[in-house]
Amino acid sequence: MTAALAFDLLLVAALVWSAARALTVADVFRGVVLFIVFGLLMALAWARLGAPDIALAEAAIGAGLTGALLLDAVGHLRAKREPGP
Amino acid sequence: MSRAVAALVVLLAAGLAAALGLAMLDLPEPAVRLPARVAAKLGDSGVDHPVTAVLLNFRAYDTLLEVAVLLLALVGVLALARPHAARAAAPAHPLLQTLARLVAPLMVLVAGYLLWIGAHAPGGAFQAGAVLAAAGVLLRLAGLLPAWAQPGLLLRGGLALGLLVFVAVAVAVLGQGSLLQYPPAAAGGLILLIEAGLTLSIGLTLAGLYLAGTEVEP
Amino acid sequence: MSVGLLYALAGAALVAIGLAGLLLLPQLLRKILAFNILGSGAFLILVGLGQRDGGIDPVPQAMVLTGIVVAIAATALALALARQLLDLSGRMRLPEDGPDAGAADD
Amino acid sequence: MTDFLDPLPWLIMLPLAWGTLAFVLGPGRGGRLAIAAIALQGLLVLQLAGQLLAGGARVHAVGGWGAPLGIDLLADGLAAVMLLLAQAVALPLAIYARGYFAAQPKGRELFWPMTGYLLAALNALFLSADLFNIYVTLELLGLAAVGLVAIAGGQAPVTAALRYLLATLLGSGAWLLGVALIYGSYGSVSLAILAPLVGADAPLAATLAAALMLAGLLLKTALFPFHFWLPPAHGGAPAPVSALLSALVIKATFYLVLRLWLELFAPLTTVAAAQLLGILGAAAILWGSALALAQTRLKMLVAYSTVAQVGYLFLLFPLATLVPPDAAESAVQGGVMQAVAHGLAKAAMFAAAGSMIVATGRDDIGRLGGVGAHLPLTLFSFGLAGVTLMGLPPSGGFSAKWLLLRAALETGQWWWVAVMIAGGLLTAAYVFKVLRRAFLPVASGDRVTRVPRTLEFSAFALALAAILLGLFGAPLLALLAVGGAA
Repeated sequence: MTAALAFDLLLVAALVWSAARALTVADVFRGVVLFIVFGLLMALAWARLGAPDIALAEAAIGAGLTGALLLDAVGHLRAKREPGP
Repeated sequence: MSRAVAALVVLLAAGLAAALGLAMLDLPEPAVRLPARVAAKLGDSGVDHPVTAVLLNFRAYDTLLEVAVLLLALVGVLALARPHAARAAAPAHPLLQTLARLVAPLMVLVAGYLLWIGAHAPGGAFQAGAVLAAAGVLLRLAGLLPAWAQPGLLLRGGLALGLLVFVAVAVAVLGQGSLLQYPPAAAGGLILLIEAGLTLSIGLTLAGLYLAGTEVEP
Repeated sequence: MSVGLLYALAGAALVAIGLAGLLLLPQLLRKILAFNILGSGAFLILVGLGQRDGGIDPVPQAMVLTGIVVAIAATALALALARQLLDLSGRMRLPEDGPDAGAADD
Repeated sequence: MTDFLDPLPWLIMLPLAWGTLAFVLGPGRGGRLAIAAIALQGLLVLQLAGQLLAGGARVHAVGGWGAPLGIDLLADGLAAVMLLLAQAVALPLAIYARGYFAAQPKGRELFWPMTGYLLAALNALFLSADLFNIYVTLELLGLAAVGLVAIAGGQAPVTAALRYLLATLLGSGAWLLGVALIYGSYGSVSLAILAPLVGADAPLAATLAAALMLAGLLLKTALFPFHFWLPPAHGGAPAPVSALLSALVIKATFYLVLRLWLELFAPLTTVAAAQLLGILGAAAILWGSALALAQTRLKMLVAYSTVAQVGYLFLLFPLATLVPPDAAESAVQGGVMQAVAHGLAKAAMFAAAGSMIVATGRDDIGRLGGVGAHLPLTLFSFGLAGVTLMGLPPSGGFSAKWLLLRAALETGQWWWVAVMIAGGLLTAAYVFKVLRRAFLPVASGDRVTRVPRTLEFSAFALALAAILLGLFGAPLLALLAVGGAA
């Protein structure tokens, strides 16, 4: 097994894991943080696929701006104190 | 939702994944090879980065509609934002403010660089616009920018500029050919013109999605 | 197996996770996360299958760039609606009963 | 084609431009601009129809590249009929909307930009010959429609908009997945390139893609049992929005189902799948009509009526799949005629319902007394639209159901005839439920106010058009026959 393949397999596993955890972790805030991690991992995946344009856009828009919007919504939700997943 | 329904949905999702996987492992050789066609026509596209050539020339029409989708989303967000008086900027940590004052101009420079480099290398209007928007979000977080739910005429013009320039170029070339058929000699310049407008408008729109959306608190 | 195909298969898994989440999770923020995960999976399949012979294909790459912008547009609108619902109802989830249930009155 | 006034690109660029300009002009502005522009779009469609009848289907290669590198616009008979419907419904509704929002200002601020994008998305979708480009038009259409549902605010509309948004996003997600599989299989997303490549021996990926895209479209078209999102969204939006959504937006995804079924995926269609679509259609007719009859709110009644009428559209599939060409042609004509007739009639019905609600100040079928006396033209329009939905002669609805009936009898599938007759009777029941209440005198304590004349006349124009369609449907069928599958 080459190092590149090992890296790809690890990255794929991390992608699937972070996606699943983002949806299932008990606290919504942590779910959003995991989603941002997922977005950054996606950016890595795009780099591995030879798509630096998408990697840039994913990091800036997919993880960055979407993350900012989601975090703000969580803040708003917490201000209203709604519990639960 | 009952347990039985949940189990059924999980089964459905797993079945879809399995079917997708099976389908992917049994694909024929594609009959059409677009990368070769892109490479063959790259010289006529006005740029030398293939992704930018697809995005702003070969499939520029997709991009035009996509810019409309983005502006439309902002229109929707604005329609939902209650016309409360713009919330006074929250007091932020002075360190964050200093940082924002330093970094924001730098980000504008980076955006300009990304826009310019997009013709030859990864980058372009969307990435540049995203960086501009990030600068806006940072300034907002530092409390240096007010939220806006009701943009004034100048701001609305800025938001619409990219799409209007794109549409204007698209129809201006109709006299000599089809929609968005740039004359080969002018293609590079026209693409840069469109991208410049788009960078500004995308930056404003993306920032607006945040600035208008985050303003509901009375 | 090529890199493209590997990521396309990962995309299939993400699609399944996103689909299940979108249908099952009641909280709207989770549904929005799930929709984004589903979309990311579809993007991976688009580029991954296009590049399964190991080359670079700029056409699906450009399509995904378009798709990412469309996705954030949809996400922003969904979040704005969800916040509005939170402000109006105090909850960030859709009422459980289907609309047909209350058909006779209301 | 190097014609500056070629209608194809202008039909898409004009609404994009006026929608954007309306946004720049500011909240509530742009109505007059919109009406003028839609009238111009109508002229362009007429010009296009003339070109098609004279010279056959037309392609416009955007960017001059041509498929598969570039994106093609294709105008054939089916696309032209849908374009005609869209502008014919949009023009009276735009006039109606100006009057409506003058009387009921809630939600008027950003109505015009969103409507501009909605029409641009519709026209772009009808003309697109590229699967990924259709994805972008679907998203533009979906977000515009959702935005319009939420435009007036309030808990019920916002909830309805969210439900609608999630449904429509899931639908486009399925479409995108299908596009990815198709690109992976064939290396192209152009309909013209793909059509000869997809055969009965298509790989699993293509079959899966077809199933995913079809499922996504059914969800967006609100075919039973995917109709759950439609009644609150169409019933809760401002009346001009309800009318646009019921008349046009769900027709756009139906149009895509039809196109894929008859053209790209025709080699993959089976009798079993066609029968399933027909059964879902039949269930929609009966379930939607029964629930319409059970409603107490006028706009919800009209919305459930849409659920039912969507069912008729899908009866064409069992009647047109793997049957003799004559019957198939008749079935497709019937289905398209139904789409047009329902579009006109339902726009008229929602417009009339909106006027009644403005006049009585409430959305309650039980309190419609006095409408017959004070708004006779509006009630007449509602009744005329009802005649079309019931399928009585000489309306467009009658022509549609007649064509479907003929196909059913020619192919020996009499059970669809029974469904259509039952649906017609139920439709009559819920239409008369409204008419009967409206002819009662004003209840004590209630009052019926006047509504602007433009509201009454625009609804009447739509209802009249639905009737005239039955008398003068032949040119439309001639247009439909241009260069397409029908």
